[in-house]
Amino acid sequence: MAIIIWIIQLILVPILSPLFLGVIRKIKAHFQNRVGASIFKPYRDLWKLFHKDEVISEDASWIFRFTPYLIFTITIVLGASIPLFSNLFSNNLLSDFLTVVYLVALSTFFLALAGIDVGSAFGGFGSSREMTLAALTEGGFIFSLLALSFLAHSTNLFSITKTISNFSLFDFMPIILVFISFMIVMLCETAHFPFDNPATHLELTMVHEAMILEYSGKRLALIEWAAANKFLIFLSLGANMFFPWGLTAQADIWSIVLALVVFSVKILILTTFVAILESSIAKFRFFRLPDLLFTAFVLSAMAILLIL
Amino acid sequence: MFNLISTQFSFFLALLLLAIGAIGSLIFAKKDWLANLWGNGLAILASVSGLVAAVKVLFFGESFTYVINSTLPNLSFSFMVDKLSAFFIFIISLIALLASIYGLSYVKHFYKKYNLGVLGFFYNIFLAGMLFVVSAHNGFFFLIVWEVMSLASYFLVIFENKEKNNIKAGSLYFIMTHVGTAFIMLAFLLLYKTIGSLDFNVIKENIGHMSLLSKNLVFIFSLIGFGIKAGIIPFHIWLPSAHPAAPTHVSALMSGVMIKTGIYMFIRLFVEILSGTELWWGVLILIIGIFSSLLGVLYALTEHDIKRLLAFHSIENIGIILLGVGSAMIFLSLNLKTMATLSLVAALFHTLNHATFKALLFMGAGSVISQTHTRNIEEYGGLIKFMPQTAFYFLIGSLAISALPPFNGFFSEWLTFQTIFNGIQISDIFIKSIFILAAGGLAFTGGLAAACFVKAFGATFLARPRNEKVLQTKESSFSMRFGMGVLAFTTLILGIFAGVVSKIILGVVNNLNGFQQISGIFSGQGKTFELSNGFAIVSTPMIFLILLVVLFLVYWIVKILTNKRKVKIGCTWDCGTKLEPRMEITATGFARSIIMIFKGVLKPSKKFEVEYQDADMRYFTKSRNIKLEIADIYQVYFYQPLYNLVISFSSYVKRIQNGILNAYVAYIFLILLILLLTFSF
Amino acid sequence: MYKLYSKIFSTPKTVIPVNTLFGDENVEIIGKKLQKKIQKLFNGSLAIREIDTGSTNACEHELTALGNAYYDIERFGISFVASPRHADMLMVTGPVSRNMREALIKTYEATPDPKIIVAVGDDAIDGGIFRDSYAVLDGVDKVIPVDFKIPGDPPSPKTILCYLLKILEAIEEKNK
Amino acid sequence: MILTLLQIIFFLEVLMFLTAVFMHLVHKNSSLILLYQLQSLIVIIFVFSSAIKISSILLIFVAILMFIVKVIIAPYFFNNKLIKNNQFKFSSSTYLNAPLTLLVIAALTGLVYSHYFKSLTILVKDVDNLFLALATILISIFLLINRKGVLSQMVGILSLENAIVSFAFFSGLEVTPNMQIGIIFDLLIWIIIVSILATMINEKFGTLDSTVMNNLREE
Repeated sequence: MAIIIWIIQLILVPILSPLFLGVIRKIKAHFQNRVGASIFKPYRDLWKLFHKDEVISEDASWIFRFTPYLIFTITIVLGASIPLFSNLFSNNLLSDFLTVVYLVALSTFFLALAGIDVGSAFGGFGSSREMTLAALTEGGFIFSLLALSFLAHSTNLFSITKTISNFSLFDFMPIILVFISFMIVMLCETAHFPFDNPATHLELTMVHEAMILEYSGKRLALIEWAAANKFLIFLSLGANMFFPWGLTAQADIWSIVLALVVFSVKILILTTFVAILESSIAKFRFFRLPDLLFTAFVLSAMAILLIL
Repeated sequence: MFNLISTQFSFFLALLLLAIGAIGSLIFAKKDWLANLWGNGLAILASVSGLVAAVKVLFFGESFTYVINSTLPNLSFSFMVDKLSAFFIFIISLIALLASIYGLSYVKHFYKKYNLGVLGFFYNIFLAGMLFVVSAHNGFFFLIVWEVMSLASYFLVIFENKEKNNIKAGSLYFIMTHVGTAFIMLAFLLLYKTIGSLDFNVIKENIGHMSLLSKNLVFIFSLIGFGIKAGIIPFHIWLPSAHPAAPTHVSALMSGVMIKTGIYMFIRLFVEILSGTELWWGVLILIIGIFSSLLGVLYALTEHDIKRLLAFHSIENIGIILLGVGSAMIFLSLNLKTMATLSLVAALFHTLNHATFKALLFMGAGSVISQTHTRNIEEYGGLIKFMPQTAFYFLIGSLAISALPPFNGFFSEWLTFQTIFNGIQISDIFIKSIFILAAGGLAFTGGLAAACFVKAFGATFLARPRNEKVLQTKESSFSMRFGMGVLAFTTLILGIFAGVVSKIILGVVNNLNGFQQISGIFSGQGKTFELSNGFAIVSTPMIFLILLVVLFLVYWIVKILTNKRKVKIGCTWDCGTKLEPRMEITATGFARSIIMIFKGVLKPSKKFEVEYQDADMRYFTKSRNIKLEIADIYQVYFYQPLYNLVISFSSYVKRIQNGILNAYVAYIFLILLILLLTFSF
Repeated sequence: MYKLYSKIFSTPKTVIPVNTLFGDENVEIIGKKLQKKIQKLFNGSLAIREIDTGSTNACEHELTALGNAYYDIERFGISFVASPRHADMLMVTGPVSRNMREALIKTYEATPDPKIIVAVGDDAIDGGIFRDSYAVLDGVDKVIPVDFKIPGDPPSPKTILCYLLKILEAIEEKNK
Repeated sequence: MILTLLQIIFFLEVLMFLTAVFMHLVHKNSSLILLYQLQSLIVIIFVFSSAIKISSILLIFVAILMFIVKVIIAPYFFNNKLIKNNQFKFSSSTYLNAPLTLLVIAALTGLVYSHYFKSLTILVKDVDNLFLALATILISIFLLINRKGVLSQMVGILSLENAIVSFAFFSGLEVTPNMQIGIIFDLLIWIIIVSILATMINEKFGTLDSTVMNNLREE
């Protein structure tokens, strides 16, 4: 039975992530009174991109060719090592929150290098902005997960979900602070409003998109898929770490199905929240973002002081 | 054969070989290649025997003490190589071995220009000095050897004396190290005055009846003295100018290993000898650590001279090591021995890691400079197509330094994070907030270091060459690549088998005199590394393995899925404009956004100069240039006023020299009378 | 914020062209057929990159109108993308002016195969009102191979939708 | 009235003290050298008496050697080498006029005899010899400060050396032969060098007055 859970855990993130991307676009379309593409369009996009040829610039080195595979692998590994629908494997070796943070940093590092590699002005700009934001979010990211690990006296994500799930509602106050700071960090890492507009065509405003302007064909598919995976990973981190009810401990069929349903409901709520946010506020000017990121850091630092 | 030769023999063999190497290279100074071969060859042999000695002490625990007492009253050439000094001997010999291999061919581009005998001589003396410094066990002998090391490194810094700013950097370095040595002397004299002997063991025994005031004074003096050598923030101004001036394999040694002697003495003196540490000592070192790491990485971001950038990163990593040492001292003063052991293990592990990846990065930078003959990152670009292997090793170095998973930087930063998390759980609110600041500092340092090395690697190796000099570059020679290859491999091995290495370092820490019976902090059965209080578990080999396996799988699945697809080589898409090299991102452009964010600290300044065709008609400009600068606040607010003070005081004192002979004799007479009077009371 | 939401939810969905209301069934039908076509050929997602080679911006207005709430080509799986690398179809507008010629060629080479080149508007087809002027190269086919043309100066969004369908049918015959 | 040995030594010590005082007052350099000869004679007698006391032949030989160097060679150098053939125009000008120098000398001796130095009494019982020797040391240093002429400063240093030997003798430090030989040898070299120095100064500056060298000071 555990093998089934293990397989589901491995493939859940790559399978579901394009779906939630489609859901976000659908909700945003409805906000713009448009019908919008079907929620399965991202799957078709990936399928089409996998069946297209590639044009790679002659200035690109092996890093440009190798990065999509590495980034996709990291998202798969991360997907398998964070609590999604069951916290059965508590001794998972990869689910220490610092490992998660630094694996995300590794994927950003290589994406930024690939952005610079082709030598276009937009790629360089995109990488510079991406690395600036990544550098500033790391403080908030580590501190928000650190606050939770102090609550649970362990840095293992699975055991955090276990301990927080049987918390009484009263000492939830610091967790709300941490949740706000984690939301800010999540929005920044997955390149959503107010940090970066994923659907922009104006190259000068792009942060994440600018780095992948040069990719085409199967490499572009991998990068798009990895971005979707990363979005789902952060959503599930946000959902399962702060509202950890509904994670099964048993290994029978029904409880798995139930857990999956609860998981997708929680993720849907978060995606609607992100979509609403994207349709209601404007993108911030680049030099106002550090203040937002420092507030995230200070919020979680205060939460730690409250918790300990 | 291995346990045939005793550690004592191999250690002194190393020193002997270095001495022979030094003298030999002077003798063969006439013929360049022979001097080079002799100097570096002997250094290689010496470091091999040094490695043997270190390994024997670390694994088989045969530490030895050896005393030759001399005629002078309290100078005794006493060596004591316990596990801590063996650990540092291991680092020194490892990096010296690879630096000498690298130096064999790097030095070729000095052939006609400079005297290689001198380089070989001072290089070997420098290595011998460092080996002595970590094994000396008598204050007086330590000072002599410390001086030898500083002087040798001074001469190495001003080796390329054709450029005048090397000389300037050398003199600044000379003054700063000797100010440091003065403070160290003060500390030792104070120790001698209260305890009566300069031998470290004697001092260690009866440190008890040292008054608190003198202990604090010793702490302050040695903090300043060794801090200058380690390059902590307020005293770091010599480091970014001195390290780049030296030839690369020497600057790799200097910033990889020499500043670690400061750390060695911090641990030896504060943790072991002055065993009753005060709380505020640890807090002070922690705060210095935070400032050094954050400001170090910020200044590194503003640099676009590749070796200065790496030198600033040494300051940053020293800051991280000091975080470990500072938290260890805080735990010691609250006598939480287990946490102190963990933080010391973190500090020592990061020392080892920093030595390896910093030397690797300097060697990479050196081979780039030896090909392009300039240190300015803006004039590189696209080097990965001309020097693929150097680029690959530099990439591994930058991954390791920005603490990214499969490499060794990650584990030591993970360990330092664990110690700071332990610190946060202390009840006292003041210390907890300091530790939270430290954790915040370390988190931001990690992020900014990654940004800085994307800039350094991207601007140097990727995209198109930004000037034609790059087109003639070719891959560096075999021994340079071999040196870098071995170092890159060690960073990977240290990263993967971090559990095993940390157990050895635990043995080193337990060997210190306050830590004999502490064990069970963490259990690392080779694969996983788990803190005994169950707080955190990580297994570095698993990360590497899983990443590799999944990467392989993904590659093959995608290959099968899309094998019918062709890959066409086109030119970079840039909205259809004609793309010249000037349009790609440069190092200054990359870091400009971060500099603007931290402009309060860095105080960037921008000056426009516009030159018009003719005076009255202001429309057509002939040339327009922008000067971007970073204000060096230390120079302006700390060193310049100090300098003016000293100058004004000395000009006041100068009036004594009025030229009259008799006046001088009168001064002597007065002093004699005063002395007679004072001592007759 | 509240006013924005109330305005969004109060405006009736009818703005979106329900076939019966305006009798634009051919738009809808064309839309449905188009969707099936795209479904089969590009598996439901067609990325268009629009290139303005000196056009009078009339065709651009029509193409942007395709994306608004009334026509909303998104629902049929068509989307405009930022870079030719991500595109399947290049829609070229405007009589190729002299200094846009090189940019057009570079964009053509930057688009990965299989790609479709569509000349939108009379200017793009044969230079339109600007034909034979010194600054203009009279039409896109003089510079890059054009697969399909959409006449009209400028063609209305509905005609563009209709022609897109014809284009995809033609491709279908070719593929069989 | 047989004078006991102690009284003779005390009398010689007073004589030495007086020579040091008169060095300040005398104007002609030749008399200055004469006073120096007298002083070194006294010191040789001291060394001779200690030689007899500890009856080491070597010390006697050293005393003779001292006699040769100090009483014969040194004055020979000064007299005919410097004064005669170079016709030095000696100026024995001093910074302080005679009464003031005497006042300073009195102050110095007063200082030595004041309570500050009573801790010296632990050294030896006949303390006044010791004080006198100390006073001669201070006075001969003062001679160096006071005199402008280079030659008189040289004699000042020689008398300082004599005073130190006498102080050592009186403070009970046994006068070991090899130390004395060392001193003598050093003195010999010193005299040769100083005389060469004096001649060079004379050629360069024309006079032996040390004030002329004030402008050597670099700005």
